[in-house]
Amino acid sequence: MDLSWSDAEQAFREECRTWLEANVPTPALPSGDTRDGFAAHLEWERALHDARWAVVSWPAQYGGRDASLWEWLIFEEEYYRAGAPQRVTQNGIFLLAPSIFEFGTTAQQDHYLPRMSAAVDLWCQGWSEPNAGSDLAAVSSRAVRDDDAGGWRLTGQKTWTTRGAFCTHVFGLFRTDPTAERHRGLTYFLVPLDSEGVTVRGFGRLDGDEGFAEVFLDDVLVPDEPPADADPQLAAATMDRGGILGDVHQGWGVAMATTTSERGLTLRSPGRFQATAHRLLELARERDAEGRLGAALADRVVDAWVDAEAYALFTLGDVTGIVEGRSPGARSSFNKIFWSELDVRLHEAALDLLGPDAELDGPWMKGYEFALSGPIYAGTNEIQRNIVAERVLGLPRK
Amino acid sequence: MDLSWSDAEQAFREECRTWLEANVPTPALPSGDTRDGFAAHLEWERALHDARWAVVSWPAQYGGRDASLWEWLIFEEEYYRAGAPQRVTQNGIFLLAPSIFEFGTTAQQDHYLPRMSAAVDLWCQGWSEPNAGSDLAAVSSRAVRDDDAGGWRLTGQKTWTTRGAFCTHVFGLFRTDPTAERHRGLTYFLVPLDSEGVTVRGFGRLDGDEGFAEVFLDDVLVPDEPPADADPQLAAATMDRGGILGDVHQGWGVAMATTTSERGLTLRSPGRFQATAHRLLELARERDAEGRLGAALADRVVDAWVDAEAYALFTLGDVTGIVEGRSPGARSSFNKIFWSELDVRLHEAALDLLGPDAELDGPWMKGYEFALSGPIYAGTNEIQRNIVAERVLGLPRK
Amino acid sequence: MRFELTDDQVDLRDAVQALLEDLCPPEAVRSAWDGDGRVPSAWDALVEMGVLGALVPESAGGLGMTDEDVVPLLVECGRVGLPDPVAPSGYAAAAALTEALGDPAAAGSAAEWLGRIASGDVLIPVVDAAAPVVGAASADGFLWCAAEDAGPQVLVVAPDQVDLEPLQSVDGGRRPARVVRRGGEVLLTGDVARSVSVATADRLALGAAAELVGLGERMLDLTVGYVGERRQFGVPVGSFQAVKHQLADAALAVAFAGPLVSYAAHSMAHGDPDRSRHVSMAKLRASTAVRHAAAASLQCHGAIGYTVEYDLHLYMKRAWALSYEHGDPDAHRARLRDSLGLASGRN
Amino acid sequence: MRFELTDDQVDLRDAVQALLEDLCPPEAVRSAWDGDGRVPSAWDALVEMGVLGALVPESAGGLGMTDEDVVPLLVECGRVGLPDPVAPSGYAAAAALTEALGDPAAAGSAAEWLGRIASGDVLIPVVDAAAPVVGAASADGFLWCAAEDAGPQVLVVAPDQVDLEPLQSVDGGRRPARVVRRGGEVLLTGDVARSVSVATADRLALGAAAELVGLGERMLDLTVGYVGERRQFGVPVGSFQAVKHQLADAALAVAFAGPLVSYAAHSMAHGDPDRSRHVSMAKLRASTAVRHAAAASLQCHGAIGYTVEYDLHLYMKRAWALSYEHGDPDAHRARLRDSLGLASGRN
Repeated sequence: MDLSWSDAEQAFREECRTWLEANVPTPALPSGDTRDGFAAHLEWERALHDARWAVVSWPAQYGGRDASLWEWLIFEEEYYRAGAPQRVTQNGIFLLAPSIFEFGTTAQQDHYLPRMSAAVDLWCQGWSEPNAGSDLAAVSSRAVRDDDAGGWRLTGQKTWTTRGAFCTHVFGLFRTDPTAERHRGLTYFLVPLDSEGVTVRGFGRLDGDEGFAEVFLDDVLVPDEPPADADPQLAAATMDRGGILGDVHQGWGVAMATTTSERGLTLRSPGRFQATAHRLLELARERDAEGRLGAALADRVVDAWVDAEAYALFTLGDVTGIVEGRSPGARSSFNKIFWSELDVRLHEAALDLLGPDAELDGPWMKGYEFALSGPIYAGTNEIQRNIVAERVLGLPRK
Repeated sequence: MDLSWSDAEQAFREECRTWLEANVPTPALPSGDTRDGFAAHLEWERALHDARWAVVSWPAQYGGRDASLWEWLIFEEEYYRAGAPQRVTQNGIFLLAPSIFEFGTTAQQDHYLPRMSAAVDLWCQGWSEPNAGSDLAAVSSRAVRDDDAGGWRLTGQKTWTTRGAFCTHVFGLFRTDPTAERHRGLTYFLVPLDSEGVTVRGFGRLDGDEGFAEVFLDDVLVPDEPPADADPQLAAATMDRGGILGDVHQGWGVAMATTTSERGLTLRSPGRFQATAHRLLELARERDAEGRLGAALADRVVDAWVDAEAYALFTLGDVTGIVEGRSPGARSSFNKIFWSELDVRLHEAALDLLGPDAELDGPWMKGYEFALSGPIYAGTNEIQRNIVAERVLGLPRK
Repeated sequence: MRFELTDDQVDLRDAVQALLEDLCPPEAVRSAWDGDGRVPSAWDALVEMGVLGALVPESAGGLGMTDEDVVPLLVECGRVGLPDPVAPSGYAAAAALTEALGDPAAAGSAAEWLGRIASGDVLIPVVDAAAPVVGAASADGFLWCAAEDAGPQVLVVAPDQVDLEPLQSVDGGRRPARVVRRGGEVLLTGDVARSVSVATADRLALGAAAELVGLGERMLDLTVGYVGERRQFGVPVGSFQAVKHQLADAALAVAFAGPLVSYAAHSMAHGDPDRSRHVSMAKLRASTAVRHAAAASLQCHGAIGYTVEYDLHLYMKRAWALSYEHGDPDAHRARLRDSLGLASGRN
Repeated sequence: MRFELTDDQVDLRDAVQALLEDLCPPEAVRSAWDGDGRVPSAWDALVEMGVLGALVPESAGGLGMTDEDVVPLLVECGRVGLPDPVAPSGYAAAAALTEALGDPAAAGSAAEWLGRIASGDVLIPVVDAAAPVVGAASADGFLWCAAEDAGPQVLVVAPDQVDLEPLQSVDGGRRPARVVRRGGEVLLTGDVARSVSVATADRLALGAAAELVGLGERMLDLTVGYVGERRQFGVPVGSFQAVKHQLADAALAVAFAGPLVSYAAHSMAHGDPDRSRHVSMAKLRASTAVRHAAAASLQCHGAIGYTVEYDLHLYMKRAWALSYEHGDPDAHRARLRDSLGLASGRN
C-alpha cells in the first residue's frame, strides 16, 4: 500500500490548484441548466479548454494532457474543492467520448473529439424514450435505410434529454432492424440538432430549471460515413451532418461500452462528495458554535462524512485495479448505488441542520433536489441492485 | 371517538390485574421452550384455566368468559404489564382454535376445545416442511385413503415445529389428492403425537432452547369422524385418535381461516410491545441517571417508544372496525410487518444501551434473538409486503 | 371505546373531500404558484361551508366544533395540496381566540376576530418569530405569541404593524417571510398567555401533521396509479417486487402515522394532560413517514417524477416544507425526550 | 499511489486463509463452544506459520511486520469465526510490547513477553476494566492499561494477580469475564503509557473491525449459496427481487467497510496523526455494515437460519458481540464528533 503521490502528481495538483484559484468565477455562475446560465457555462468550458483542463485524461491531440487516471482523480478533487462550475459538456465527455474512443473510426475521432473538448459541438444524450426508460432496449425510434440519399432516415422521440434545449448534437440508439428482438437490431447514431426534421422542446425539471428536453425526429437524414479516400473537407462536411458509431445493428454494444468505462458516470469522482461533506461539516460547526447542534444530528453528520471518505477509499481501490489492468466490471454498480444515495444523505443532513429554514430555496435545497435524481438516472438503483445481485453475488436471474 | 372504558370493562381490568398480581410466579419461570421450563409453564397454564383466564374470549362452555374483543385487549395489556409467563399453549389457541370454531363439527368443538383450554391436549403446528416454508402450498406430506381401517394413512415430514418435542398433538396439511395442483387437494388433519408411526425429534433454536422439532409420520392412521349416532364414549375415543377438520381436499381454506382470524397471530396484542417499550424506557432512565445516556441513543429510544404507541393505536382502530363488522382484511399484513420489526427495534435499542454488556446472555439478548424470528414466522415479511402491495394498494401481481 | 370518527364527522370530511377534489385540482395548485399562493374558489367554498369557522364557538358565529372534527378536514386540505392557510387561521388561531373569550378584557377583540376568521379573513399565528411565516403577505393580521421580558404575551398584530422580508420557498405555493413586529394589541398575559402559546404551537404542529398525512396518501395514490400503467421489460413497473416493497413500506409508514394524528386531536379536544406529548408523537411520525413516502414515490416514478410538468412535485415539495415547519423531527424528538424523563440525555 | 495489498501480503493472506479453511471449519467452532473456546489445531498452525509473532520484531523472535500485513490476516480469522485471541494477543498486545522495547526499564520484560506471544502464549490486553474481557480464563497474562490516580500505567499482570467473574456470552465460543486486578508489574508510565493505551485500544477496535469484515463476507457467502439452492414457488428463493436487493444492500455495506479497515491499518502502521479517527471510522462502519449483513442473512435464510444445527448462527453471534466490543457504534461516533470538531454538540 502506498498512499503518497509522486512528485509529478504533486506538481500536477499544484498547477491545477493555482489555475483554478485564479480562474474559477466568483460569484458562482447561475445554473447551467437554464438558458442564461448555460451561456455563462460555455464561456467557462472554453476557458478550461484553452488552458487544457477540459479533458485532462485525453490525448493531447484532442485537447487533453494524456493525464493518468490518478491525475484525473487529482484534477477532480481540486475542481470540486475549488467550487468550480458544473460541467455542462459532461454528457459528451463522459457518455459519448468513451464509445468514440472504443468504436469510432480514426476519421470520426479526429473530427468529433476536438470539437467536443473545445465545446464547439455540445452533445446531449438520447437514451430515454417515453416508453423506454429503465428498459433501454425497448427503444422504438427507428432508422430506415435510404440508399438514394446515401444514409438513414430517423423518426421517433427521445425524452429526459438533459440540457437538450441548449445543445447542438444528440447521440442515441435507433432501431434499424424492426424484426430483431430488443437488444438486437439497434444502431448508435450521431445527429446534429439543426438537421432538417428535428424539433426540440425544453421543459422544466423538479428544481425549477428548464433542464430537460424532448427531441422529436421526423424523417431526419443521417448520411453514411464518407469513403476513406474522400476529399478531407468534403468528408468533414459529411460528418458534420451526423453518422453512425460502430457497426449497423450493433448499437447496444457501443452504448454499453460507456457504462463500463472507467471514465464513465459510474466512477463519480469522490472529490465531489468530499467537497459536499466538507461544506456539511462547516455548517454543523456553525450550528455548534451557536449552541444549536444536537448530538443526534451531529451523529448523522458524522455518518455522512464517514461515508464520503469510504467512497473515496473505495474509489482508490477501483482505480488501483484499473491502472493495473483489473476491470471492476459489475462492481461498478456498487459505486453508482453508493454515491447516489450518499449524495442524498449528505443533503438531508444539511437540511436537518437548517431546520425551519430548510424549505427555503437555497443551495442545499437545490442540491438536495439534484441529488434526488442520482438514484434514478444512469440506470436506476433498482437496476443496479439487480446487477450487483446477479453479476457480483451470482444470484440466479430467474 | 370515545377512548374511555366502560364500567364493566374497568371492572374486568381490575379483576384481571388483581388476580395476576397475586398469581404471576416469581422469580420468572425458565423458558417454556426448554423441557423443564415447559413443565413449569404447564402448571401456570392450568392455573390460568382454573381461574378462567386461559381463553377469556371463548364461550364459557369451553373454559372462557365470553369476553369481548375489547376485554381481550385489556386482558392482554394486563398480562404483559404483569410480566406473566409466555403462553406455551398459544399455537393451539391462536392457530388451531379459530379453524375449529369456523370449520369444526359441534362434536369436534365439544371434544377438542375444552381439552385445549385446560392444557390437556397440547397442540403444535405442522405447517412447514423441508421444502415448504414460505411456499406453504408446496407441502408434500401425503394422506392415503384406507377404507379397510376406516381412515387415512399419513406419511411425511413436518419441521420448525415450535415446542413439538413437548406437545401431545399436531395439526397440519397433508396432500390427499396427489393429482391436484398446489393449493388444491390438501386436507387439514389433527394427529395425536403418540399415534403409531409418529417420531418426534427436537432440535435447537438460535437462542439455545430446544424449541423446534421435526415430526416424522410413517403410515400413521387417522380415523374417520364417528357417525353422528355413535356411542358418545366411543366417539370420544375415536376423536382421541385424531381426525379431519373441514372437508377432504378443502384444507387450504381451513388453514387460511386462521390467518385472517382477528384472534390469530396477525393481531399481536399491543400490550406486549408496550410492556417492552416500558422496560426499554426504564433502562434508558437508569443510564440517564448514571449520566451515560447519549442523546442520539435517547432519540432511538423515543422512536421505538412512539412506534409501540402507534401500534397500540392502530390496533384500537382495527378492533373498532372488527367489533363493528368491518374486517381489516389484507390490512392485517400491516400489523404483522409493523409489530415484528418494531420488536426488533425495541430490542436493538436496549442492546445499544447495554453497550459492551450487550453480548451477555441476559433477557434483552434472549428477547432480541426471539424478536428476530418475528419477521420470518407466520408468513415472512417479504410475503406480507407482497400482500400489502397487491391486495391493499392494488399493484399488479404480474 | 371507539377509535374511529363518528358518522357525522365522516360525512363532513367526505363533503370537504369532494369539494376540494372539485375546486383544488393540480391545475389550481399550479395557478397558486403563479399567483399569490391562494386558491380563491376553494377558500370561498370552505368559508361558505363553515370550515374556517368550524372551531369558532356558535356564539361567535361558528360551528362550535372540536379538534376531533377539524383535524380530519386538514388531512383533506393536505390531500389536494391546498396552499391556503386553513390550519393556521381556521384551526390554530381560532382555538387561541376561543380561549381568549374567557378573559373579559380580551373577549371583545377575540369575538370580533373569530367572526372575521369564520367569514374568511386570515389571522396567522406566529409562535416562533425566527422561523419563516407562511402566508404573511396576504394576512389580515397576526396572532402573535411573544416571550417578552415582562412575561409571555399573546397579541393581535395588524399588517401595518409588521415588517416583512419575503423569502422564496421550494414550494411556490407557499409565501414565507420573516416577520418583525413593531406593535400590536395585547390580548393575554401571564399564565393564560403561556398556555395559549403552547396550545397554539401544538395546534400548528398538529395541523401540519394532518396535512402531511393527506399529502402522503395522495403521493402514494399517484404512484400506485403510475406504476400500474407504466410498462418496462414487457410488464407493469408495479409488478416488480422492488417497487412493490418500496411502496408497501411507505404505505405502512403513513398508515401508522394516521392514528397518532387522530389521537393527538382527541387529546387536544379533551385537554389531556399529555396532549403536547401526543402532538409531538404525531408530528414526528407524520414528518418521517411522509418524507419516506415522498422519496419512494419519486424513485418509483423514475424520471417523470422529476419534471415540473407532472404533478408529483407539487405535493412532494409541500410535504418537505411541512415536515420542517412547526417543529422538525429532531425538535419533536427532543420534546419527547423531556416528556419521557430522558431530559438529561445530552452526552 | 496504490491502495491494494502487495503481492507478498496477498500470498501470506491466502496462505492463512487456506490454513484456516482447513483447520477451522464450522465443526471446529462448534467444538470450541463445547470446549474451552479454543481451536488448538488452528492456533498451533498459526503459531507455526508465525502469525502470532507477525508483529513481533525480528530481534524478539518475530517476523517484524506491520499493521498493514497483519490486519488482512485478522479478516481471515473473522471469516472462519476462529474464536482464539489472535487479534488481542498477536496484534494489540504485541504492538504495545514492541513500543515498550524502547523503554530501557521495560525492554527486558517486553522482549520476554514478545517471545512468548510469538510462540503461542496468550497475553490479553485490558483497556477498559469495566467491560467484559474475552479469553480471560485461558490467558497466560494481561497487558493492563490502567488510569491510576498517579497517572496512566501499562502493566503486565499474571493470572494469579486477578480475580475473574465468568460471564455467559451469546457466543459460546467467547469466554468473557469481569476481571479485577490485584497486582502486576508496571512496564510504562506517563506519556508513553498514555499513548500506548490509546494505541492498544485502537488496535483492539481495528482488530475487531477486521474480523467483522471477514464475518460479514462469510455470512453473505453462506446466504448466497443457500438462496441459490433453496426453491419455493417453483424457483430459487434467490431469484426474488426482494431477496436480491436485501443481499445487494448488505454486500454493498460490507464492501465499503473493507477499505476503511485497510486505510486504518495503513494509518496505524505509519503513525498518521489522525489514526484514531481512522480506526473509529473503520470500527463504526464495520459494526454497522456487518450487523446489517447478519440481519439480511438471517431473514433471507428463513427458518433454517434460526436453528443451531445450521452454521449461520455461529458467525452471526460473533458478529453481534464484536460489533459491541471495543467501542460500539455510538462510542465511535462520539469519538468522531470530537475529532471533527463537533465536540460541543451535546444538546
